[in-house]
Amino acid sequence: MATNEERVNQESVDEAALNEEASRELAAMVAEVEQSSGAAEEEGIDDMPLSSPQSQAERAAVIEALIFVSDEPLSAKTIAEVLKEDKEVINEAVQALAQEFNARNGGLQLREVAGGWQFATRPEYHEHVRAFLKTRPSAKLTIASLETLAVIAYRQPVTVPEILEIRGVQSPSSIKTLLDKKLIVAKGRKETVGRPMMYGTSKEFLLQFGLKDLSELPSVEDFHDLSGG
Amino acid sequence: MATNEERVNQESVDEAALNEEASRELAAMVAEVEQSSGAAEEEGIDDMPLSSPQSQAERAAVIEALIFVSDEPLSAKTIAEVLKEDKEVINEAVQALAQEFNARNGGLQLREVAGGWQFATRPEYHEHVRAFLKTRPSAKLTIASLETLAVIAYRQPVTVPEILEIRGVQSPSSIKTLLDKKLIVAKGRKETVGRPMMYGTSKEFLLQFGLKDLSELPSVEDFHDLSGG
Amino acid sequence: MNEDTPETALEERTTPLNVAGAVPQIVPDDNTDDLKILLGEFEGPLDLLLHLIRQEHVSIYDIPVARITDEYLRYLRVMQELDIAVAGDFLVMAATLIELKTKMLLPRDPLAAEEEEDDPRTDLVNQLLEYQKYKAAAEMLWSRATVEQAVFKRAELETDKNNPEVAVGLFDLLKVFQDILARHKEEKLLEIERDEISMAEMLERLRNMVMSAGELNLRVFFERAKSRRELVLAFLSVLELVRTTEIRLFQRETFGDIVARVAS
Repeated sequence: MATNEERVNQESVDEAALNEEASRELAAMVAEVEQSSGAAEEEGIDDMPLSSPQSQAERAAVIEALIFVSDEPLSAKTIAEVLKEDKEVINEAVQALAQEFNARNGGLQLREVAGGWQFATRPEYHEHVRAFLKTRPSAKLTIASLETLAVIAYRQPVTVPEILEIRGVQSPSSIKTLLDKKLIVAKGRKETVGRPMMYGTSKEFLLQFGLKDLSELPSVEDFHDLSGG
Repeated sequence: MATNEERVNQESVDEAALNEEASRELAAMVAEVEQSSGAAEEEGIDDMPLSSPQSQAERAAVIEALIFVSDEPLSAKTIAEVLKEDKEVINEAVQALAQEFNARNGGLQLREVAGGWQFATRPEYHEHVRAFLKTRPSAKLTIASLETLAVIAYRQPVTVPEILEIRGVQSPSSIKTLLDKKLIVAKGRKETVGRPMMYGTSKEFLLQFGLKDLSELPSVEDFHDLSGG
Repeated sequence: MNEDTPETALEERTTPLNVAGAVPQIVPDDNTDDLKILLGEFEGPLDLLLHLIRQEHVSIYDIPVARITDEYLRYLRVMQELDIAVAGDFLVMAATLIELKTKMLLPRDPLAAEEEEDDPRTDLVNQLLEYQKYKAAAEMLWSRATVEQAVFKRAELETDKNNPEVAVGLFDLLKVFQDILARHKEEKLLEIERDEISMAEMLERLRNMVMSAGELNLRVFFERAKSRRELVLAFLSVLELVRTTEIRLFQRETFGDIVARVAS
């Protein structure tokens, strides 16, 4: 490279040293990952030759990863086929892995069920797991609730019969959910037959969607601007 | 935005009463609908009294189980809430658990990503995992999209004209791609001519790029002239 | 560094032309079905300028404007000879460069203090320096994504299936609302028409299609509809089965295909 450019770059070398170190580390990982996936992209996975694990430790690690990503209990036979190894070798390796893993006495166990191996939580902790699962669905909405919220956001203030009219489906439980989550608020009654309650979005709604006020809701035009380009 | 604030506060006074009324009304409607259709969108949260874990080992095990069953990275804060324990205690416990788990050097790792903890396979074993799952690496973003994403990540919240100024090219289709992939989200409007929409990165961005949080991004000022060499 | 970017993985055409060290390419656009011209490896005028500066071995802080402008224009001319529509942003930069070149040729104002005089190149240099940072940041992101793609999460658990949930952003809200309005319009039409398949039959069809494969791309299901009315029924039947939790919906991208699965 030209000398004058080097001179210019000199000042920034120190500042960038740390960054460069991190870059090198990342580059090494990328190289490792790319080596194989690059080939996969071009040749297709099926005819890609796959090496068997080198050491016993590597074999155990690969087995652990496979059982983890499998959506059903994984048999030693299947693992042996994937790794192109002898079934007996794999069988012993899984047994050893299970023994090691379970000796940790952690919250997870590696167990044999329905002819295969899977990771599962230990029953001792199921009380906590159940409690956790119950508290969980907070930030997320069902499709029904989302639709109802969309109608309320863009048509507020709006009554339950009006939402029914637009969505074509009953929404009381969705509205209750949205009220519970404080995403919408009651806005008084509409002076019409039956004086139905009107709903609108709340301050919490603005907060959760990062809006200063309702005028910041994206409009159809915003959407078209992007699609157009 | 004083007037806005006022309006919001004003609302909250009557809100409580109105909301309560609305809730009662809806509960009746929900009951009615459920009775007739037999199906319910069950979204209620039952608060069950639950004992905190007794020992340190038990605490670690419960944490391990919770992280495993969670379908997204689980924050120390959420764990602390579920176990009704001090956040700092839980934080230390998770760190210790991760250290212990990762020292095994197995096929799995316990790692921090997108503000939470998650079990995942180690990248070294991706070849075998991919062969087993019969998946290919998903399509990569184009350079244009990556550049746009980089500008958004470091300059958020940022508008389309501001991105144009830095990149020197129009990026509407890149922005649409990034929105489609949920890597960025709209962050409200900028109070300037035309009130353009502002964009920022999403939780999905942290997930897909394996970042704990935005502070883990190397400083953009360190990227001096890297392309010079 | 350009040579290491992912775009080079794209199939290369052997065009005899080689301008500014880069071969122009024609590639399919990811977002549309159109072909787009990849100006060599350049993502925009700043990218091209950076390349020229590097190629000419000159300092970014002391750009020989005349030389670089000539190279830049030569590049655009080749594009035009190839009958390629050069993006507007490239032309804007060309105008800027020519203006800059002219300013550099003008004699200095003898009345202005020598050190105080503004270098007309300052704005461009700052723009290039700024862009360069984000270009490097984009490469860093690319590396991170590559590593992250090699990390796998656990398979789905029974407990993940509690609710057909969707994570929501602002634009989802808009999209959902537009969909509902479109649906609403269809329903109005529906009241006039009669005959054809009934809702019960449509529900049965959907059940069968999902059950037989365990999973069904909804686009496939919708495409079977022979009329707009059938399409509406198809859509409603999906909503119904989601409501009764017989099926669950997945969507990997915001506006991507939706897949229905049997909820066990």
